[in-house]
Amino acid sequence: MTEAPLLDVAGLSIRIDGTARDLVSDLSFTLNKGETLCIVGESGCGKSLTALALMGLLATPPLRVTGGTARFRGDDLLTLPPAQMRKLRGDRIGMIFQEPMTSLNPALKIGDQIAEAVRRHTELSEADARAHALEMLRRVRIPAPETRLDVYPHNLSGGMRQRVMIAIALANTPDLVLADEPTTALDVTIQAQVLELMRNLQRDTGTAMILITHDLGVVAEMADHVAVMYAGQMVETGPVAAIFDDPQHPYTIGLMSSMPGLDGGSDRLVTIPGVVPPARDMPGGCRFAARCPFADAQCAQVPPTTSAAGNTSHRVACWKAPLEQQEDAA
Amino acid sequence: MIRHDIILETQALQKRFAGRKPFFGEAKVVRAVDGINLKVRRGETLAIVGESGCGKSTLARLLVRLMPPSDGTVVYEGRNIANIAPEEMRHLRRDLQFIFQDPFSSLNPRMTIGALIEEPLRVHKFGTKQDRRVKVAEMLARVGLPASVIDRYPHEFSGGQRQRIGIARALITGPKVVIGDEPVSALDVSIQAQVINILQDLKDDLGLTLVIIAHDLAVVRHMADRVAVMYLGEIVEQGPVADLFANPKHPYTAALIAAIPVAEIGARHAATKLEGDPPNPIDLPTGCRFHPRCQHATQICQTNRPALDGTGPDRWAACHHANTLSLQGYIGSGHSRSPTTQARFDLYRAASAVLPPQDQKTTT
Amino acid sequence: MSNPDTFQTAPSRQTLSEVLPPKRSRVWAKLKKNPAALLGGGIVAFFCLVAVLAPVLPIPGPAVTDFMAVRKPPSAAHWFGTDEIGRDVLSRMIWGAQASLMAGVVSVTIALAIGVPLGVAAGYARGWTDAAISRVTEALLAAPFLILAIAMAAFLGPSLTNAMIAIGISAVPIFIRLARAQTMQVLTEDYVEGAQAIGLTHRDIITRYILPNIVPPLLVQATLTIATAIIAEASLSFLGLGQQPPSPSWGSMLNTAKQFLEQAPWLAMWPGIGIFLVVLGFNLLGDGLRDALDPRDN
Amino acid sequence: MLRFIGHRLLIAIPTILLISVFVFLLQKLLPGDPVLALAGEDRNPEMLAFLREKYHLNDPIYVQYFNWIWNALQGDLGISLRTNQPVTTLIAQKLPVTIQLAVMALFFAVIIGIPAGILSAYKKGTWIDWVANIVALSGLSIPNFWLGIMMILLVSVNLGWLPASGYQPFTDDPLQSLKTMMMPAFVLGTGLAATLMRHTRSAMLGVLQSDYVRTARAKGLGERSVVVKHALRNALVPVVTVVTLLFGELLAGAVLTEQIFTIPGFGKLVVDAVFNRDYAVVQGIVLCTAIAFILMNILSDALYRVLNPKMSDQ
Amino acid sequence: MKKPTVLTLSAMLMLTAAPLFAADLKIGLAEDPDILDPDQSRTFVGRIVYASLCDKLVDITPDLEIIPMLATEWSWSEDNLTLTMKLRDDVTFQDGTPFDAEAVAYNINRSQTLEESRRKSEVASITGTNVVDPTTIEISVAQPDATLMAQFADRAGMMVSPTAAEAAGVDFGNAPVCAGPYSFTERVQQDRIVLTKFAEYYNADAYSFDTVTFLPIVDTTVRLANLRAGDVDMIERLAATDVASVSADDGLTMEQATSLGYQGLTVNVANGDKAQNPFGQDKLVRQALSLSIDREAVNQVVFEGAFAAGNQPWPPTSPWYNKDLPIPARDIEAAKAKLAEAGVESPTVEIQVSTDPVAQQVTQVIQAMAAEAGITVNVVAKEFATQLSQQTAGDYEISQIGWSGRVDPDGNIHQFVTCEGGINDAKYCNLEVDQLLNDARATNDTAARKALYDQATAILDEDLPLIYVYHQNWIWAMDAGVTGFAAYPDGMIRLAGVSKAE
Repeated sequence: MTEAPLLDVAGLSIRIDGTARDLVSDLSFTLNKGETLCIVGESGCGKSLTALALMGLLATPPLRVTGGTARFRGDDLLTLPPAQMRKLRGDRIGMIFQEPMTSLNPALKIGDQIAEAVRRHTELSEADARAHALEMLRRVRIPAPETRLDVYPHNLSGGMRQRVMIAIALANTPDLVLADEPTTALDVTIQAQVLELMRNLQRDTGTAMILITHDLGVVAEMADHVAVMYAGQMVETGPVAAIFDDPQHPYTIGLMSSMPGLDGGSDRLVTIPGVVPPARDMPGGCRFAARCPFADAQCAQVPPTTSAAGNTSHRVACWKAPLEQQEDAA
Repeated sequence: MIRHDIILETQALQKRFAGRKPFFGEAKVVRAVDGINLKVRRGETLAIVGESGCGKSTLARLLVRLMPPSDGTVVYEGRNIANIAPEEMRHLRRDLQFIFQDPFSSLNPRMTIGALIEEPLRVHKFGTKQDRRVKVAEMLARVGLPASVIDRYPHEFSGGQRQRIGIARALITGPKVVIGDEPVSALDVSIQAQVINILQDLKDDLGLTLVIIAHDLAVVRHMADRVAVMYLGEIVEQGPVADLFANPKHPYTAALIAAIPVAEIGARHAATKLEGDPPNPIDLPTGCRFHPRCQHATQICQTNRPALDGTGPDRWAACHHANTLSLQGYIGSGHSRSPTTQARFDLYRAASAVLPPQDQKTTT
Repeated sequence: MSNPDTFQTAPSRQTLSEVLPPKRSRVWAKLKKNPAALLGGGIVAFFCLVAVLAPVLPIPGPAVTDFMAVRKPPSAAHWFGTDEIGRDVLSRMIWGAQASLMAGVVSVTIALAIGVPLGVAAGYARGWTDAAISRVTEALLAAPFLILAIAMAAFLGPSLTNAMIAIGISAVPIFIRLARAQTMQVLTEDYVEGAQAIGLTHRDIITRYILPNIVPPLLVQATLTIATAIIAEASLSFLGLGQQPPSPSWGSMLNTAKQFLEQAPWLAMWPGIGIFLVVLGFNLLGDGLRDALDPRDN
Repeated sequence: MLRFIGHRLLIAIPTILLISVFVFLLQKLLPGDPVLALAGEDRNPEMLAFLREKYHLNDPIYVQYFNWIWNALQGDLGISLRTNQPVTTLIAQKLPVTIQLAVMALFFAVIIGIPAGILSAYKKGTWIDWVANIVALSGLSIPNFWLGIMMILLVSVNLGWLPASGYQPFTDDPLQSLKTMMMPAFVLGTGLAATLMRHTRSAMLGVLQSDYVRTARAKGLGERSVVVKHALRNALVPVVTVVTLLFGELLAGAVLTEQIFTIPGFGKLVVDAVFNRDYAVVQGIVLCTAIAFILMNILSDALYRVLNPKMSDQ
Repeated sequence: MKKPTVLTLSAMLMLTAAPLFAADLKIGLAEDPDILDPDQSRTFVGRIVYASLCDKLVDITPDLEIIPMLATEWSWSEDNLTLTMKLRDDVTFQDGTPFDAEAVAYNINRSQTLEESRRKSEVASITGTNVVDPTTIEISVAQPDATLMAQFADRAGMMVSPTAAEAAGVDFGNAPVCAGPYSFTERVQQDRIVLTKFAEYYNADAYSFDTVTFLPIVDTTVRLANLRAGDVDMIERLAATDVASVSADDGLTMEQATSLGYQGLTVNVANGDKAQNPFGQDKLVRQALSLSIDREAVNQVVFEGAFAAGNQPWPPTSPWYNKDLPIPARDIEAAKAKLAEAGVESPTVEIQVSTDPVAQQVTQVIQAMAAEAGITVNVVAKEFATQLSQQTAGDYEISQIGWSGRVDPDGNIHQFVTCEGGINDAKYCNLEVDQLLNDARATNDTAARKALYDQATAILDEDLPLIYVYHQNWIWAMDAGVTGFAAYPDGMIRLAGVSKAE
């Protein structure tokens, strides 16, 4: 740990104008060069907002960053002036979105859409940018890339489009890629192809990645570190092995329990009862309390503090962790 | 072998969609469902899996005649519903129900929950208004919603709750067969588990026959008794779920299984056994439709279309090499949780089971 | 974070329903937050009120003439001045509001009454019904509105009622098109398939599923068309085919006033302002409704 | 594309026939005897009878229709009862005038409406949006005839900048022609600009929320590039369709505008013809505008296909 | 480079030289004229164009005296059955065809025999023509016809070129050729009619403009705006309500003359079932309505006093006006008494009126006035074509309509009130009136005619099939630089002596 982390997010909070509590609350994590951090959580947990906030692409208003810093190579991404942020975006930080069907401009040829990202951040001529775009298509392993430069997005399948998105995000060899559910919309076979591609590209370029997903299977495949989010709060974070082998937070455990396994077992699935609290009305204490089988009055009223769990980088925000001790005490 | 009681059966079922007619020549035809023979046994859960565009949703709709087939028969309890009179079909619908994929869009936003769930009863002229209200309240309780939601509108509910409403609506007429088109795939994991449990409970309680369309193999593995794997409008493999997962006979099935990312550390990486995208259903490959993506394809695969043949007890596969290939099925990582961790999981299981599985505590 | 003030009792396990207000009030809540829509609604409400109250307001009759006070500018006796033959302009504005609003509302009602059933039929039945209705719609659209309206008004005889009928019929194709497109849109919704899966009859599907769901866009279009219709009445008045003397409508007042733009500019000013405000009101309201009914924006 | 256009032209034929029957019936139903209307003050019964005979007004209506359509198919639309001029000559005389008015009005509508729409969508919820909307709504709510007269009084009478009315053929004196048409085109264009602005605004609002605009921003593109290259391009697809569809509104608006500015175009011709019961002229003009309208519709759909790569491939 | 030929040189010369001498007069008309064939045309406004395009056999003075034009002198035979006219010998038509007695004979024949001729009734009395010599023609009539000379002072007297008329036939109006000071150059319907000075005109010096352009501008406000903006030099039919502002404008001048026509109410007395109402059936009720109207107030309110109140087919300024019947003062009590006498205390009647705002204002004022006498008037606006046809068909109770006026009194009364009158929409029929009016036609003695008309108007004033209300003034407004214009009660624009300061 001689080097400072590539990205150091501390206390990031996001709020909808006119609501009482932060939607994303006091989020902190770090990411080192070349590493992959998976942010995992169910819909509405604020994981996409976090990524957008880091990109400076939050829809303001009504969404607004209300606190925290995000230091990236010396700059605070949350307070950087828009013009400088634009210089970073697409150059040092790339982003891959969930919906490959809608994230590409339907009216522009894909070659132009890649070349545009290159031209924006380099001095390359139009021809060179085009050559670079071709190279990128080749690197994301799109078959017959020469002919694909001049087609429109609708001519491509979902998997191919997501490869194009990856090409755009990686066109300027960024230090950091934010990938927001990049494979959720894809078939499982295509998902496997795309994940493999991302792994390989990351290995080749040394790019760090924040991968946002709700699929623990994808997490297990891709992550070095994991951050589990629930209702805008980070409930547990740590190295991937720690999260899978030593989950501490009831939500993490519940999430893992409720996944049907591939090795059969016709037992009833374990569930997390209830629903996620609405975005405009977050509860005051532990946000998971209402759904937690272990919660008591303290949980409902006081936000839990984050504590280390064994491994120093494995941290959990729960009054009851580790569970077995609580149960013993009871 | 037990002689199974077949409740729903298709023969040579086809659905073709006409594409846009080009300036010259004939219009292209999309063969969404192309000659499917399927037997659904009374009381079982049959899963139909496949990638998007393989025709599984079309097949689901053909099974309950939400669209008319182009060819072939669908026989329900001895009656061919493929060419039945519309009025008669309307009456049959109390027996054949459908659960839709998207709980956000499959409920009329302008009707109350009560009206939505009651509607099938009203259509099929069940009892008096009062009887129906009672039945609706009962049904709501069964899917774990308080009776007080009866006058609310769908948008006031979360996805999981809406899917429960959809299930209540489908089951209220006491159907014999329920087709679920991806009934849980739009839901978050925690909610998905709730809904899967409800479906299973109801199936057991009501003695339903379930046909589940799904792309998530884990869900299929959990819910189904038997599985049919579809590829480009055809069934390529069929068999009991455990056997099929353990010993796939068709390379496509094996590839599907291999592609699933497993939520375990140290599990094998999801493998890319399949290159490229599924071909366009307009320009179908000759021979075996899977051959362009198949590692094991040989000359014969390019020319001859394999039939769905028996490969073992209750097992069928449409592959020229089904009996010679030895394909990898699902194998766990062998990695097991530490005792502490396992204890934690057990604690959770125990604690959450104490809570009613649904949010019946909801105050209203 | 642990500010004691934020402490509260444990939230009960609640459904979203308690948190999200019911839909209707959500629309209302969104409207309330939209100052433009409120302003529009306020303007419309004000003029409606004035129009309805015309008979009981302490104003002279709209046809009462004072030949001693012809084309007199606004004064204490006549706040809005007097018109070309000595009638009180304020009174005529108020009574004219009745005619102009009626022109808007009635003609749009006519257009809705004819257009929506045809549009729904076309969109639902497709095939020959659709082809036939679409051809008629196209034909109606291709005959320019004013020509159609002039011919209709000339055919039926110039009167406010007939102008409303003419304007209404001219607006029919808009509603056929919209209802047809919306019906086809709704038909692609999963819930219609759901209705079929339950075994609903066509009639039930149309009345319970399609109509309720195509109402919001039709409502928005209707408010916009009301505005257009008010102007159309004014235009027909310009051609002498609208409200008949001595009853006032803003359109006919404006039409007469253009003779006196120099001698008596207030004659054109008041109805001009009236039309502008009402059209503005309806448009703002329509915009607001559209925004409020759009689930995408929160 | 060819096939598409061919198909559309084919189905336009019944529509046009329908319109012709419709208009024919409508004007036959009109009260008022055309001959009497034309006679004006001098109403001599024998003369009226003679004229009725001369113009076959006593024939059964279907005979009149078939005669008319038969001649129309041969390019003869009859003669004006009022001035004895062939209707085709009148159309040839008036068409360029109205086209010039329409084109110039569209020009005004586009240069006002589209930028205003973009700005208002981009600055949604700000005072700029507010002002742009109010101005656009003013454009919609001020009757053309009123704005027209006011502008004549202001611009021509008080300021003396532009001629008050009249028409100069473009071919005779382009500059003067543009000057005479400037005001009417502006008056006609403002109403359309409002419509256009609103369509642009709502299209832009949709597009600005789209994922690909977010992608463009994620590339670090500047806002101008995001708006113009990525957003506008897609927003224009529906807007261009609207522009061509505005043609119908344009024709209707032209009727009044031509009336006020005394422009000898289609609109004025047809209004006078209706009032004078000059059937042949009404019929000819409506047929002509209907064809133009349908052609514009086809053009609009074709344009939509060209602009939208998704459609053009299919 | 080719050498410029003489031809191109001269063409260039003409191009450069022409504007120096070109003086164009632009006149804003209130309507677009119909077909420009004197034998076929119907509109008042068309006659304004003819005043510069087509000379007539005779003309009138502002005082309605008939004076020579193409005919230099004329005389009736003893029996009043033959009219002998001497013609000018220095006239050619604009196509070069000489004007002579043959041409006159041709024109009269054309008026009588062209199928589409609207002049047939005006020259119906003519039985034949006799060309005595190139400058002398004899016209014989079936019975004495006092109106004939007045007809020759209007469209029936306009001479068209026989050559051109023969060649063009019924389409003559598309390119008319006459013998007036200006020849036809071009016409764009609803836009302009351009006339160019005819150099060989016998009195060419009296005309100072090289071209005259008539621009139809229907809207009165816009027409005046065009004048103010300098886009036209002169307009006709200025709105009465604009008189004040034009007088106040130093840049503009104004001329006016009371018209020969009238405006009033035509009551359906016997034209079908709609006549079955108190107003149609009882002259007392009509008298009551007439008494309830304050004619001077109508003029003041609607026209700011610019027009003339009236109660006869011709205005008080006319030599034919019956001075024994002055304009009645309004008398509500008398009106009520008449109603009581008729036994209808509060009758209701429907007055149909055109969509013209001015006509509507007049009717609304009458409506308000009648209400005070207990008469309920419902105003029903009819688009003009409908009004006309319903009026002809008898589908009306009272119709507000007017008449632009003719030079001879006969043209303003005979066809409206005689039993077989062509435009007798009231279907009024009184044999005594028929007799008086027919007699007035048959004598050339002005005093005798006056006496006959006085008797007829007295009867009509009692029977009131037409309630005359006011007489329009023709008001011309022009740029102050336009001088020499003389107002005529026939509403024409005669350009002799008119000039424009540059």
